[in-house]
Amino acid sequence: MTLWLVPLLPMLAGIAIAAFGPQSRRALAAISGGVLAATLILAVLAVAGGWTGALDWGGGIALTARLVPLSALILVMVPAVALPVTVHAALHEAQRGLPRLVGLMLLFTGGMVLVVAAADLLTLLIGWELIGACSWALIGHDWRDRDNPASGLYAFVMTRFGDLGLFLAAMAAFGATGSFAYDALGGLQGPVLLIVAYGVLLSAASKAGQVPFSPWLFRAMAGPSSVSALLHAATLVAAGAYILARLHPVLSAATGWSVTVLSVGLATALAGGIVAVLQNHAKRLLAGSTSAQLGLMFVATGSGYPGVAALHLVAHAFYKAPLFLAAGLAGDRAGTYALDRLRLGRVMPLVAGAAAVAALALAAIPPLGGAWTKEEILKAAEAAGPWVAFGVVAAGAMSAAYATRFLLLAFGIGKADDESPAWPEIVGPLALSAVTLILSALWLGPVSGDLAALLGIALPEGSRFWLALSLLVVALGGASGVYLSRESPDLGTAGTAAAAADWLGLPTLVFRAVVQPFERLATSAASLDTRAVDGGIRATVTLMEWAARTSQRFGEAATDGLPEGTARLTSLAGRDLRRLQTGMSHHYYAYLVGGLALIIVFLALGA
Amino acid sequence: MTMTDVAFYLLSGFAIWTGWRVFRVDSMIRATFLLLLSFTSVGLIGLLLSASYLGAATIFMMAVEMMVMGLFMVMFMMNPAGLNPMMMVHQHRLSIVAGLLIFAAMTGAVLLTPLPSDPVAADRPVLRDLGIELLGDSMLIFETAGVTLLATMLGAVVLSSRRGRFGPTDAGSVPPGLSAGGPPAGRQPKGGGSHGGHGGHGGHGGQGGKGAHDGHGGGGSHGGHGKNGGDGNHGGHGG
Amino acid sequence: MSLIVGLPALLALLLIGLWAAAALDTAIGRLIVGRPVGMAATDPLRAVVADYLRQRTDTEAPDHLNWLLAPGYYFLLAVVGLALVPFAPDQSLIALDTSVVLWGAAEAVVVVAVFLHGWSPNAPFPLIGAYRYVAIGLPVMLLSMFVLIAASIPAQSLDLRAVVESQRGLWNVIRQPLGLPLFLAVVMSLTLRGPFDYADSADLAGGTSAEDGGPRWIAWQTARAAMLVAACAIAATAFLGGYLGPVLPGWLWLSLKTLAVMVAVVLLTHLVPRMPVAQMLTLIWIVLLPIAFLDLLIAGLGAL
Amino acid sequence: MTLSAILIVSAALFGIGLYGALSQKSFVMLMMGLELMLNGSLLATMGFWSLALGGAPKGQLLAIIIMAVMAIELAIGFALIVAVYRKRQADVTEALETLAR
Repeated sequence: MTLWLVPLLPMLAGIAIAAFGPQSRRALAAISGGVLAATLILAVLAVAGGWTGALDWGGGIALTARLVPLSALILVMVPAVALPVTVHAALHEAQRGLPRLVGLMLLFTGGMVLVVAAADLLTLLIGWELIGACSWALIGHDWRDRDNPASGLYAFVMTRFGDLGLFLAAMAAFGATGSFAYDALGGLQGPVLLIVAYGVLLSAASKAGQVPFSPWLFRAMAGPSSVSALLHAATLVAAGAYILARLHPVLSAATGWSVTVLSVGLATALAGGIVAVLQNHAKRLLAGSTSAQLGLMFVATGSGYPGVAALHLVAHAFYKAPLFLAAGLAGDRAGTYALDRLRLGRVMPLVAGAAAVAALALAAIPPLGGAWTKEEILKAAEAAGPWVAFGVVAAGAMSAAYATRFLLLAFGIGKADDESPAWPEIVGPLALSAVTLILSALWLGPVSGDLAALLGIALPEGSRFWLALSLLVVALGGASGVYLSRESPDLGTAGTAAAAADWLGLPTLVFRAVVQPFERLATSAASLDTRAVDGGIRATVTLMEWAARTSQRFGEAATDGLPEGTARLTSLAGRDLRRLQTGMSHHYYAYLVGGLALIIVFLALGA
Repeated sequence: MTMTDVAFYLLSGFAIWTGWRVFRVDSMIRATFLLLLSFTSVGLIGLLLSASYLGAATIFMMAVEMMVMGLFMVMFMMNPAGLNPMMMVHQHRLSIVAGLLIFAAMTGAVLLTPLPSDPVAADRPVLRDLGIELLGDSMLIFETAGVTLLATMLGAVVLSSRRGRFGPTDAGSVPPGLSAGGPPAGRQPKGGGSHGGHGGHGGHGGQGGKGAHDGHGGGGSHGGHGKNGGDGNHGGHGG
Repeated sequence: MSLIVGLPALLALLLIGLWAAAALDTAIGRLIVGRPVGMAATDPLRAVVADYLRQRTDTEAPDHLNWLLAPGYYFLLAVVGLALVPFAPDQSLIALDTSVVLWGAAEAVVVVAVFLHGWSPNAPFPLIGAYRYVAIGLPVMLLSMFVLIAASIPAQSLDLRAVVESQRGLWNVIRQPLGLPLFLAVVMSLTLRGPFDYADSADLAGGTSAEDGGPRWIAWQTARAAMLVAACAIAATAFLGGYLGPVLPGWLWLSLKTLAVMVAVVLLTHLVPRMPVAQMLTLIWIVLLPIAFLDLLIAGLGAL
Repeated sequence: MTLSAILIVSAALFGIGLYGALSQKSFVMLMMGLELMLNGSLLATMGFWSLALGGAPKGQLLAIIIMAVMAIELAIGFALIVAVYRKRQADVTEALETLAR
């Protein structure tokens, strides 16, 4: 069997559903759930059977798909996360355009699967472009609100800019090796390797919402919360972290690449933490946390442990998705995402429970799986250097703080409501939280050891000091989160905090540094066009008009008179000549004789 | 000055005189036979010039042709008998000048050109030469002439047949008016009338006062029976 | 043979021939209708005298010249025809190597002469006769052309002298059996006789000669008889070996043969009825002309 | 009998023919003019053949062709006259002025 089946099944099903899907929620849920379940089974089978795929495009270009242990892990994770999220979307999201939403989510998942399964840069690019386009369509799903398409466009342009890096990398690699295959990248050296490595990094950072591309994640919140869940947990954002981990073996040889990855990741982790702590918008808080967690994964990759990053990616997927779904449920119920106005613990206790599990995992509270992977990252950072480890510890403290704050503010004890969400709406979060709970097994030494062995992952060694310090700091962070939620629930609604909550002014910076200069350049170019280029044309027009007027005044007589006079002469001659045309054969005969005589005279004179 | 010369000058003078008389007599039949006389003279000159076959053939052919022409004269033309003086000419002065000019120019050319002299040898087998030539070197030309004559026969029959592709060819025919564009003068043919009878219609009404004339003689066996043959088997005669 | 000797001899012979023709015509005509032959040899002469004394008629505005000259043309053509006939080896009055063609020309002019004779009186019957004759005479001439060309093929010459010489072994009448009968038809047409008399027939009250009276009548009938002599002499020359024959002199042989042909023609004149013009035209074009082609074909094959 | 004399006679015949062809109203008379012109050229051809070319056979051939042309001219001419007469009942050239339109 070919590996192409795994991405193609959700893709084709998604297109079919988007085009011809039923309006009924249950039917949609059943169909999409079935498709994704089948995809999951296929993925498992593919991993177990070691399927590959190859397609000869011609001209030396071939599309290939092959799995390594790391990608196998992600390959299983993606449909596993997408299944409950998509079913939840079918059961919960607004009825209008639901088949399109569900279909696009399937397509989105298929694209991500393709990215994961890809074994060459071209296939990767195809999947990459597909998920980019799907994210645009999904963020702008509710296009009747004019802000949503704009947000989708913002996100699209931002990630698209990053895509340039991938294109650059692919072209450079192809130019240098004549092949797009990952395997061929190993032989790269010198500037080409630099171009490829940093191109991929640029692309990954933009997709993963790393500094300075982070703001697009906030704008991406315009989409439905299911989309956010899918986008943050399993697909688009995850793709950035995944591709770095996947290509780490070949790219880490590039000068300064690991350090750069590490730096970007650490900066994002810290900045994202601050932003999330100060954020008052439930989904944006989660978005900031996503940036921060992805930053931690970058740190792990930069430290030389891509396997750890992948494990954290999986754990993150399973707890971030229910958090988004819960936030969505809460926001839809409350009509707002302002944290200081939610407190829905009593309204939806089961959701609150699921969110609690996921939030604790986010906060890295043992014994949850998220905590284990985070500690592994700490160990990796420790290997990179104490300052890095310290940064990771600080980031951990902040994640504990914003996770606690989110949980308490969103699902704290508030007013009761007689109506709880229906079961179908909470199945998704519950299932995902359950998986998070199961991941707790990672704390068991044999389990994690076996998993690492299975995946061929080298687990870093760490000291107990840092572990203890980390746990202590996490506790402190949790405490500060409790404090903040009690004392100042409206943190981030006004003042400096609010300003800082918007990515520490990064969007403004982007606006000032990029957008405005561009606009100014465009404006001045336009005015230059108007004045200089257009001026020449206007002058030509004026000159021509003057020439036309002049020629009309003076040239008329000459240009018109000449043909008219000729015509008059010709018609006069014609009238005279017509008189020869009598119709009388004897006249014609006489003309003939005359002509013949002329010819003979001519010939006689000539001879 | 031999007898041959005398005969030549006599025949030449006769040929020119009869040729001139062709256009000066009132009767068209006379004109026709004057033309025949002119041809005959030329044929006899040909005999004098030792063109024995050509001379005889000229007389032969022209007799037949002029006979046919005479028939047409009587069929179609006014004043066949020459009972009335007749002068049906146009651009007369121009024609005279043209004829004289041509004659003068050609005579001048003849007189001014040094003509070669290579008379045919008395013992030359001219008739045999002609036969060999016609069926030898120039056979293609000769046969082409034959085919052309055949096509002429067919064309003449088709053109002169009253049965056209779209009914009788004289359907809707209208005699010309007395003045240009005027009302038709004379009898109009009856539709599908008896075959072969052009005869008996009462003249053309004057033709601009160029003299009265009697009706055209009847009994037109139309087409050229003698020369071009072909349609002889429906020889409508009678009149 | 010089002109001075030849022409009188020719005219003398023609006179005898004329008398013979008239006498034959009278005698055979009487024989056929069952009347006694009587003085058939002298009756024609008496008729001439009687006609000469008869009242002369005239028509309104005739073409006097042509009316007068038409019998002359006819007679002249007969003389030309007779002059072409060789009386002995290489002895003919007009020594022309294309005498066959010239005879054809004479035949063609005969049509013109007869037409002029009918046209010039400016009277209806003669004109109708002239028209009818032209319609018949022209196609009959085609017959004559083919038949005479066929006769000249064995001689490989258009000269009647050579034609005679070519019959030393075998007469053309045997060699080309179709030739003589067809030529007899031509002779009858040329002399306005019997089945081919569309010019002077009784149904038009005499046709072209309806208005002839007195001397004109005599002249015309004389010309007809002369043409009969000439045409029969040509027939005898072309098909019966002309002057060829044992014992007797050549001119006598020729005269005898001419007489024989004349008898045949006069018999046919009185025995074969005349058809309507349309039927005759059909006969000529559809039957006789193809037979003439056949004759030509036979001659050609024989020459090969 | 010199070639010049023959040619002058033929020129005279030709000139008379041209006069007739140009001046005659009647179709048949017009054709007589044409025939007379051809007559002149026939005479000239025979004269050249006999007195200037030493009896070259091609000269006789040309004369034969001229005769064929005469015959064709006559046959087609009369056929046209018949056709025109049927349509127009006209026997003079003036009756045909359709060419003016």
